[in-house]
Amino acid sequence: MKKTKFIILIIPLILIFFNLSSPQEKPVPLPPTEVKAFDTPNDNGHSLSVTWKLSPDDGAGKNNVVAYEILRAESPKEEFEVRGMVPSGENLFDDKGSREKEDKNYLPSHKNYYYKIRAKADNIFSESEVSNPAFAYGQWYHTGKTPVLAGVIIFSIFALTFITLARKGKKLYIRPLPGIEAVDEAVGRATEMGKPILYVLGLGTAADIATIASFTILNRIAKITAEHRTTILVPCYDSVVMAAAQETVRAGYLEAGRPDIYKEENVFFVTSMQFAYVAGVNGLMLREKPATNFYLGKFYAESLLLAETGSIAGSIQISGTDEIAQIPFFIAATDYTLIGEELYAASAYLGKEPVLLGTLKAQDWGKAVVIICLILGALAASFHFQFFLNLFRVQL
Amino acid sequence: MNFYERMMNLDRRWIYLVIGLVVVITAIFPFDVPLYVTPEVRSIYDYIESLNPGDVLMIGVDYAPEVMAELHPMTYAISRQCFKKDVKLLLCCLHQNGPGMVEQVISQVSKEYNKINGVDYVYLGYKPYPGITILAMGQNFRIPFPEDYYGTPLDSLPMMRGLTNFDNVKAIINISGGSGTELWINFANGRYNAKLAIGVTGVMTSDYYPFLQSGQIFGLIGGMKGASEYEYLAEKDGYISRAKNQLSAYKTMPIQTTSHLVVILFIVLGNIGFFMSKKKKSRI
Amino acid sequence: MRRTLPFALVTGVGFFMLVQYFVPKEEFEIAYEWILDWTIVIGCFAMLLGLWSLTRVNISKVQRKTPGWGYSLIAIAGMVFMLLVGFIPGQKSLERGSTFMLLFEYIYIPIQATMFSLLAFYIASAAYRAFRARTVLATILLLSAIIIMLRLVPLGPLSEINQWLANFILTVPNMAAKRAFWIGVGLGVTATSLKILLGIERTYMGRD
Amino acid sequence: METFGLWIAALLTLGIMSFLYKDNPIYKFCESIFIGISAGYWFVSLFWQSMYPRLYLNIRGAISTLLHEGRISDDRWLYLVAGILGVMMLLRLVPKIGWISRWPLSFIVGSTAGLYFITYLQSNIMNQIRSTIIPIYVPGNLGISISNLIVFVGVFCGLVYFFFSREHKGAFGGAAKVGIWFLMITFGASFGFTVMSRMSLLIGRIDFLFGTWLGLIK
Repeated sequence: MKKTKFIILIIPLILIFFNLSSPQEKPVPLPPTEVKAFDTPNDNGHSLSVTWKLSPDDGAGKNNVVAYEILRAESPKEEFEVRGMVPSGENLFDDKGSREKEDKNYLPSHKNYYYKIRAKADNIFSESEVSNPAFAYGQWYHTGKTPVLAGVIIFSIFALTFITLARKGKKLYIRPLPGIEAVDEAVGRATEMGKPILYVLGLGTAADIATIASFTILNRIAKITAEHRTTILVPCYDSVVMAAAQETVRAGYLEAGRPDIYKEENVFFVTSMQFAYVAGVNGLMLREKPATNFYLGKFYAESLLLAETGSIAGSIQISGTDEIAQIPFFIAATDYTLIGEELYAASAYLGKEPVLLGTLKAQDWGKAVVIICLILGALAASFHFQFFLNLFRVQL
Repeated sequence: MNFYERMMNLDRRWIYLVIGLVVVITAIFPFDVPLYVTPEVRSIYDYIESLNPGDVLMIGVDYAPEVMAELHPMTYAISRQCFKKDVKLLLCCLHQNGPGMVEQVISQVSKEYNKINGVDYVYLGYKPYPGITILAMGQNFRIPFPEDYYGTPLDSLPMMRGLTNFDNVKAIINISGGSGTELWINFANGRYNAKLAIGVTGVMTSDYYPFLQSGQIFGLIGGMKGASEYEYLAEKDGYISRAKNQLSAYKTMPIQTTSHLVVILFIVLGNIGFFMSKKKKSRI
Repeated sequence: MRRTLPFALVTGVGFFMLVQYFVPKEEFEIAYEWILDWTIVIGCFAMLLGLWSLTRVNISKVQRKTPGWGYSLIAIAGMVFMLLVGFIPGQKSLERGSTFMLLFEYIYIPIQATMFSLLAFYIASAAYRAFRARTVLATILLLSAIIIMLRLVPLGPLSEINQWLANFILTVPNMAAKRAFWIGVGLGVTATSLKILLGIERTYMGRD
Repeated sequence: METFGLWIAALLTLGIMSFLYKDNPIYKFCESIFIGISAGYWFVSLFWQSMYPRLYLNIRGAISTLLHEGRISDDRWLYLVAGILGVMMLLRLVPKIGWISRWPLSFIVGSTAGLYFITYLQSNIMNQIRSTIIPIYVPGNLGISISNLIVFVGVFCGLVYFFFSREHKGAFGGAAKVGIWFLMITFGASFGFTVMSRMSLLIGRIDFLFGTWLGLIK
């Protein structure tokens, strides 16, 4: 017992002794060598990189290097300023400068700089020789993004091929989607009941592809409602979306040959705040009692608030979104739900235009390529072929 | 219309009423929930329990006020447990909006237990570039933090004597609301082999189970649920007390439990009604 | 003129955005930032359209004396009032403590929080009415939901098994399905964007 | 002010809650106020946060350099383009030349399409493929091998489910069925997970009504 107490007391004392005396005892580490400066690849031309050979006392020798400090100057004779620090064991530093002239971190393109590396051991350090001069310049192509470029090319080839094939009149099969097949019935029901149809585009803005995909569906549905002379109400969350939705619905009425019965005030703005928008749409559902509600686009927490209220109002409901967290609520509270990619496919289903079906086919081929990559990848990973994994590594 | 058919067509307002009443009644008359404590939370608690007076535990606090409700209870409970056991604390912060969070916890808890800054705990402060900071701390705490949060040089703090790097702390608990967690796992554990456990928000939880499986972290506190489990354990051993209102996460658990039970019950009842009314129909 | 030029604009801006992703050069970076900035400014102007639409719909309700026109009047009054308060000269409206923010805090916030909390009731009702084991799919859905919910219910020794199951669901099948879902959405977005860039998809532009 | 605000907040909370019973005049009143105030709030905050600093301050700055230094070359003039596009958007209100608003609309949609084409390809396709490439067989660790295999099968079948141009029949249909099972497990889990956070919201409101307002909960 006494012994352990003694040890508990003595150990800190020993440690204190060593720690206090260490600065005098620690020898200076050897400096790093072969310092090379060069332009940072794949950037906008305001960054330089520097590499070096580790100090012999980093991880070996006296093993006392804890970090490297990177210093920079405009000429070898000038005073060097500290640009950053990396822990021991690292031998690369990106000296990222600013693009703005006013910024104090500004690093101009096409101007030479010199570097020096300091090996640090607590309070003492040693410095390397001065590096070669290097200047920064911007690149025309980001080599790290080649995998994405390959993806763009492959996918575009698929799309163009199938669009051409479809235009030539090749028949393309598409599997049925229950949500889409219900559209005609849903519009018919509204006509019989003499009640309007409600189309909710969700909380997306015109800068969401899901919303734009929903426009195409809205256009088709507007056309069907115009043929049936049924009212379609489109409450909007965003003003730009409202403008586009007005054009879309008007186009649908024109295609049906009924521009005379189009009413612009039926496509209207509510508000751009999530729950206030929900309150407005819910009120609309309870007071106008639409026969059918469509919820297609981007939806967040309001999905269930809308769908439940719609079911209280006794409407048939068709929903679809690419927000995975909201799909369970749509499945629970609406009659038909388009899941993820099905939302993007729906416009092709309603239009049955060959070009749209062609891109659908391209999407399928995209999936086939992904599946092949996954199978090959699983094999490669099981047998430790790292190179295959690197094919998909995108550097930013 | 028989009983089951009526049950199937129950007005939804009855359901609203039931769930509302359950929440209100439980809120007014709370009770003790015998919480099941998951092994990943228990392992952190037990490990801190096994520490001796004078040992040092490190807490990395990387979160901002937005996720305070979920993560603050963890930091509070762990620091109270440590101080009560005379375990010393080393704190640091790698989130730009986090320094105030640490300050809030440590100033309050140290007062409760009469702990002295620099002797019983050290707060290193905040540094940007979390990755480099963690790597540098693995070498020596003094590289990224020559001074503590209050501006005192580390070498003049009694607790820091003999405390060089991760090798000298018993374990690191990272409580985080963002991507910093991965850096702690990759660098503190991956490179310096530090004993690491994490506390994260509810939505992040499932992403970190693989690290538990692979042994890179020895414990995981996930969201409000994990925080309540920890508070539950700490309250049992008297480290925190209900009377002093120190159970901010556990407090809501009775309501969560009853309301979840009610929702499950509704699913079950709905299905009973569904199957029974179908049976009746097919008989006719 | 009415449709060709706008379409040229879509393709031009679109292809520039596509190309700039691959070109790190400074000039491209700057142009990219300008485009994003302009989009925001256009959105600000469009907000006036929104306000106009909201006012017009409500005023026409008041004029036509449709049932509930009084509420339309209240909505317009609320909006106008908020606009007036928001532009009180000499007051920084968006700073804490301004009249504008006080209105926001005491009127907007509680209504919003309550609207949001209605979800708790709706979730219970949806569980009761919709989670019925009609098909295999529905059964899978409700079983998985129950397992996850049971984490919050004390079950004694069974808790351990349930916890294991819940963790398994979250880390294995959940992960797999989400990936497939995201890849599918990725292809859907990519295809739709391409259709827009090629001018196949242009319903949003209307028709003459 | 504090007490007054508290009472207003409490009454509005009750007004919205009354919707659960049925649509009623008090709810309609709260709803109208809510919509009106939110639209006003949105416009004012958008104006002070974006329109004023971006457009007004920049153009004013550019004009003052022109007047004081006589310099016309200033990046900030470029904001005029945005202003013109914005005004074109407003021309929708003039029926005869409403079609001009297609310009700014095309600008927004075009930039979105170009940007998302590439970002989704990278984040949703490339990155997801990369994280799904995992060894199916991990020597010595049966647990991880099995869970990796399930993940692989899940992603595979999930993708098969999303095929549109092939009939879901035979082995292909079987895989698609397994795929939708996986999706349903996820949706169920997501539902179960959300219950907790929604209940927290209700607890927050109940806490406000019975605690902050009435003082029944300590």
